[in-house]
Amino acid sequence: MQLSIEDIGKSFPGVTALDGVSFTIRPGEIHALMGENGAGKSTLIKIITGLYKPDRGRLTVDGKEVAFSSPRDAIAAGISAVHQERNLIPRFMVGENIVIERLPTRGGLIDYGAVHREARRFPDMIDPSIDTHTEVRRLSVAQMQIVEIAKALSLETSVLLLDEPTASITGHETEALFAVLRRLRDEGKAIVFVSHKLEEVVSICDRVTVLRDGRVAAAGEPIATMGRGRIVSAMIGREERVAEIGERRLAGAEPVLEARSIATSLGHRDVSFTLRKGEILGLYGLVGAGRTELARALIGDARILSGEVVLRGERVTIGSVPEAIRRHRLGYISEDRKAEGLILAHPIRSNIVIPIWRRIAGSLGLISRAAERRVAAPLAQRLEVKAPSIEQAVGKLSGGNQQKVSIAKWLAAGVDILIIDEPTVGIDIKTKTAIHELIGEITRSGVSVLLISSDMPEMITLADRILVMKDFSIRGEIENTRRYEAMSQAIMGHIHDGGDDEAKPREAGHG
Amino acid sequence: MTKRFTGVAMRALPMIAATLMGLAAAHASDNKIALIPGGPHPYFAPWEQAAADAKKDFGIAAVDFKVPAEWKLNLQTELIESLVSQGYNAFGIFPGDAVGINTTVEELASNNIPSAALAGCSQDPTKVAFCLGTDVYNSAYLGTKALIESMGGKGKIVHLAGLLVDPNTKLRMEAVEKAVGETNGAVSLVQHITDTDAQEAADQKINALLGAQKDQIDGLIATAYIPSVVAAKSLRNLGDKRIKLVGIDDDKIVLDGIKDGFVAGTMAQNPYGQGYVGAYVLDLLASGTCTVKADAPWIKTPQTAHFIDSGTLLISASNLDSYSSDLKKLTGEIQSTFKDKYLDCK
Amino acid sequence: MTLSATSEDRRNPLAGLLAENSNLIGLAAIIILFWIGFTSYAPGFVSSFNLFALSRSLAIDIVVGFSTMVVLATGGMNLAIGSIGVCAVMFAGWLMQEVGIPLPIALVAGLALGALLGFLNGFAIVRSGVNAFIITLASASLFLGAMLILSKAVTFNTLPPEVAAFGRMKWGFVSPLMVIALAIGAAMVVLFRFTALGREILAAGANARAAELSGVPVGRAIIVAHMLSGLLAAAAGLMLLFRLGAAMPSIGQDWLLPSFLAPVLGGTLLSGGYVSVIGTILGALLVTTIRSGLLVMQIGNFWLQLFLGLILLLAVMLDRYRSVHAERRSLGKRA
Amino acid sequence: MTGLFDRILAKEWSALAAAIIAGTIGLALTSPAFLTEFNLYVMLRSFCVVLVVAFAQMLTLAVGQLNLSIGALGGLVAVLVGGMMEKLGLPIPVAILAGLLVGAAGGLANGLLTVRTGINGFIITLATASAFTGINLGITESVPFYDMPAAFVAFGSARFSAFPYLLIPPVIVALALGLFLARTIPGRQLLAVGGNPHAAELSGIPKDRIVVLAHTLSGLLSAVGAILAVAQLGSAQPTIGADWLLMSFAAPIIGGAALTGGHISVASTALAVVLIVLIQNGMVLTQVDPYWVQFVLGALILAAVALNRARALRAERG
Repeated sequence: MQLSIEDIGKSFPGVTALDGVSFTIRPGEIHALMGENGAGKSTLIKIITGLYKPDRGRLTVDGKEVAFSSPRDAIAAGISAVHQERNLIPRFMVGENIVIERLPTRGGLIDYGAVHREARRFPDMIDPSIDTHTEVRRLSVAQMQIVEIAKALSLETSVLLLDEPTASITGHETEALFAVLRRLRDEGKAIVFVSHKLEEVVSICDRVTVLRDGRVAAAGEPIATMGRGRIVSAMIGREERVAEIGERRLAGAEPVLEARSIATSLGHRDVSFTLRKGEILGLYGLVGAGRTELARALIGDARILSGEVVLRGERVTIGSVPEAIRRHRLGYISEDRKAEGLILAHPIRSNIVIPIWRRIAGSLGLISRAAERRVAAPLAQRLEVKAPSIEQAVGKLSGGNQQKVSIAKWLAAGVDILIIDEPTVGIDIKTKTAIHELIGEITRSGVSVLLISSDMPEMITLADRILVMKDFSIRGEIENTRRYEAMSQAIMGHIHDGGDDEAKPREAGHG
Repeated sequence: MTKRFTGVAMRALPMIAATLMGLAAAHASDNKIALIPGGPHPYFAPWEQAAADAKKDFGIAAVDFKVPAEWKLNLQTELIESLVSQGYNAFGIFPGDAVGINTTVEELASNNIPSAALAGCSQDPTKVAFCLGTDVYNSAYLGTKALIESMGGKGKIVHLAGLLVDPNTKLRMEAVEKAVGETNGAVSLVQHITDTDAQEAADQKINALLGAQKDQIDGLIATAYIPSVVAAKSLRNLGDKRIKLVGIDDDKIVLDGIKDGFVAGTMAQNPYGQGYVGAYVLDLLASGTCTVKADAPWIKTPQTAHFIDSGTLLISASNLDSYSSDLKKLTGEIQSTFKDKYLDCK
Repeated sequence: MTLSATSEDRRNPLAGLLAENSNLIGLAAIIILFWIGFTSYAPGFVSSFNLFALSRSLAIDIVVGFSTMVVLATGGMNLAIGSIGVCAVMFAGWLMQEVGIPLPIALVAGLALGALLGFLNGFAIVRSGVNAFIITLASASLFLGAMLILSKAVTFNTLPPEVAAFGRMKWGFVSPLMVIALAIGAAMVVLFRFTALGREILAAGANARAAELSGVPVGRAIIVAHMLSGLLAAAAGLMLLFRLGAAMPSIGQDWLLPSFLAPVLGGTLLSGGYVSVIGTILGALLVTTIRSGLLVMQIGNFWLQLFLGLILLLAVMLDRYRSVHAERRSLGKRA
Repeated sequence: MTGLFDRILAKEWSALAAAIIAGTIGLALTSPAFLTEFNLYVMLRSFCVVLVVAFAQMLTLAVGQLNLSIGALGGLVAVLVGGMMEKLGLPIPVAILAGLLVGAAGGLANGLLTVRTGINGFIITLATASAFTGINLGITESVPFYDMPAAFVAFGSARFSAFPYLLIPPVIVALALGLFLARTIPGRQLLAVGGNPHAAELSGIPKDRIVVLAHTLSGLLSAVGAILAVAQLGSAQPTIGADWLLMSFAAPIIGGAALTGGHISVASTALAVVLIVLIQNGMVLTQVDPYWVQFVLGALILAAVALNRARALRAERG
């Protein structure tokens, strides 16, 4: 069965996720799908597996056009998938989870003997130690991932899509999985392997398609001819559009935020870094590197188990987010604007002044909307928030304007240390640049920024120094020379260290 | 509301009443009288018939029996207030709460709408014209005496009582204790089991009691409608004729119990009389023809100084068939003598 | 500069106002229709006696509605308002009758008890992270049970005469209780529109996570909301105490349905983040109007319960449509 | 050995079983009447209705829904069945069947309204509860139907030494329910939708249809409970079901049902009901003030919730 994606387009309010994507998945091959965060990978996967409908373009199976209104249709058409988020029923047994769509019955009652016989085959392929009688909730994360894969295999569809399948399983289990994938490929099945791990893609996949900013940077190129270096550059892209945000006098700036070998309840061990006044310290890493978790620990939203956090030279323990803001003037812009950043149903006016309601309110705690407007309007104006009025519900704004409201909120709060998490994800290019300039401007007025981003060009544009994070620990620190080519190679070097990489980046810091 | 309790006795009452009352002067009046119980309860069923008879016998524009949806004082008050705005100008009320009802009664009085307490009294100081009800204390006392007699003057008894919150319950408990006291030790009271005036509670408690102490009990005195019915049914289920039971009111199950020997007797009250005479007097007060005499021969009770006994008698195997006509005669006497005994009329 | 904040308000303040309160106007229209209908059918409906009686029960329904409204603001709920109300009433009754405490102090003590019980609910919900439904369901029977055990369900009915007198007082054809209810309503408007606390409660209800990350102490806001709910439940109970003239254990047992009807009819979102104080008042007025109207039309109060259920279903559908509509509006899709 | 002990302790119902055993021994020692045949019969009889009512709530809890209309629907079915037998003189099986149909129809209405509006069943069933009570009061004007057919009433109180015949239907329901949830496809789908609604939908389980099924079955069981109550009381009281709300939640929750759905256990819910009935009966025997029951039930719910939280936290850390 041949699945081809033809000129697929998809956009959400304020951003185009996919812009004319076309490539073909041929039977009997393992096709890698790669791309940075926000490149449109997850949107494409959701379209192929029937969760989203494309705005334009079409999917064809063996030349015939197909349209999926639900995952059921995709499975019926022979396409099954292993998604990143858990799709198992915790209190059911492994076997039952695998064959839940077609539970065998005898005399109207479920025949559990048959269930286990039927389901046994698939997890055994990868890890025979998993007993199909144990409840899923008692399994380790790795074992759950294997059960998810087994479940997709059990559908015995001709196209199998795996989204970051090796993210939480060990090397040994990965080898077993690859052996299965190779056997399925030889049986004529088509496998789409979505992963960040370059060395895995190189070792198992036949072809690779790379997405960047919603467009195809490389369509179904044979791995042998592409090679590691060309894949990486296809992912990061060449544009040199490094916006000019002007030099900053950093010499001799005293540290404002220091982490000394801190360990957190979310899994960080021995993390140390120093953020100096007016500096933008970049924190680069891939999905699951632990950057957002580190931010949550710093602002008091998760517990710090050991080590010290020093704020403006003074050792502190931050109990809660309100305390971080009010007492330590430390703010955090969340990566998930809609769920964690803003209150969509409420107007721009109140979203901007939330952190300082107590400060605006008089002794009796009384505030008028006019008082709020006196603080919010000038800020909204300064950040050029495009909206009919300040009473407009934030949910009705574009992604870019929403982010501006978010930043305005923290300017209103008067924080002088700001942790910004993926500031421009899902924002159009034009507004992206405006936000970069905005971040530059606020650092010039003395605010220090810890920038979390997996957008390489953004990082190289903004950051003074870049920390590379992987598996909840800091793997390296690079002075930012703003020379795009060298910096991206250096960063990727730290991320993919361990592979026999031809272009081994020399230690950074060379002029 | 179709009548539920179509015992033979009930159906005979209207015909007898009509003949006896022939003599009362039938004068047309445009008053609208409402009889309001505390909530839905089988005891008040005869009020509906009493209202219809009073309307016919005394030519009153309207005498209606209106029942609040639940036993809640605010529902009763709400119903009364609504009826006032519908033009009703006299009320016969069983107080949902002896004191709580007074605020509503005072409001009615301030709109010169007369009201009377029927089957249960409101706590003095109150603006009700009078209280026509069963002398619960006397009834419980006579009932306990009858029980003791049927037990041969000795043994252990348990008192099944109504809601603790109903002030009548306390009077009944005191009466039972007085009757037991007079046997100086021959008869002893094991316990009062209260709050048995709801079907589910009664069923659970009485069965649990019999289950636990069936052999140690010799007699049961029930001073509330539902426990009498449940006790009669339980004794029949147990097939136990040793334990004597004196109940209250004349539910079919209790009457059958007397017939088959499971129940020693029951203290009949006179709900029909309370409704019938109540409507008659309220009509006179509402049309202003009469006012209440201050120095009338009132009975004084712990609750009120204007109490009139609507009569009570013991129904046993002997007077099973004739008790209803005895009650009828009693109602007739109260009604015919009411005017000159308790009222000054123009 | 694209932002034209000020001009928007000047250009058509009326339009802005109308749009925002469209559903209140709809509600008011329905109420007026019912009043015309009932009056034409039964003239007694607008007699001064009925209006006075109406105002008294409306006052209590409003405060009961407020008691649930403040927790709906946080997206939570409080099943224990009836139990808290009766605890406050019995406590005040006991203080006045057995301990001889003067009326004003007993009232304050009752309100304080209500706030305390509300605090316990809020504290348990925030600390345990367990669903508000379960905590308040359990606390409802805990509080009620404790009260019944202590009071043996005995009514305190020899209270100072001022209690019943105040209940019967008439200002024109309106009961002073109505004035108290409207005063509490004014306080609610001030709370949710003019104070930091009110905004924090609404923010916690609209999106607790975003509010937390913006520095709003969400836990504290929820606890305060439940304290207010307890206080208001106690207030409603004490108002009923004035009306009935006696502290009775049966107070508050039928508050659950009306406590949801008034706010939801008035536009308060079940999911939290938006309350309408005037809406709750109008919602309570609609329910009381229908209650009184059905009684006057002699449909018999037996069928009343059915009507109230159907009205809540209608209100819930309306709420669903409104919040989906609001969601679509706030997410930028043109409704 | 500790392995076995741990495994037993881990079982949800271990605490329940221990409490029941302790309670039984305690009561047997303190009041001799406890173990008499008639008292056991009285306890078992009051166990029947409560068990079926708890199962009715358990089913909606299984899909993460709250059902407040169980008591009201039960009351309505009770008066309809009673009325049909007394007023229309219908034979017992016809009346019972009609009652069950009304219960299922009520549940179906709850399910459809919940799914159509997308709001949690709590508000929908709060409204329909008032509607059901309204119809009940409208028909009966709060006056019970007393003249039940003799055979029907006899069944309500017939017993074989301590075993009441009334207990037969609840036992059948319990077995059927256990089988339904463990061995039938709709049963497993019901638990799947409760456990992980998104995963269930991805696996092609019709989520909405399952929620409607859960509400319909819940209505059906409410009707069963009502019919048993009428048989037990020997009369069709409009107030049947008025005090079922707290009970219907207490048992499943004490039995470890997760409010968020997906985890219920027929056995532990039944044990929870045994515990509750034991406490109630114990209180009557020891002449404890009846209001303590209300207090103790509330305390039991909080204790069960706290225990589950502690167990969940320990599992997380362990």
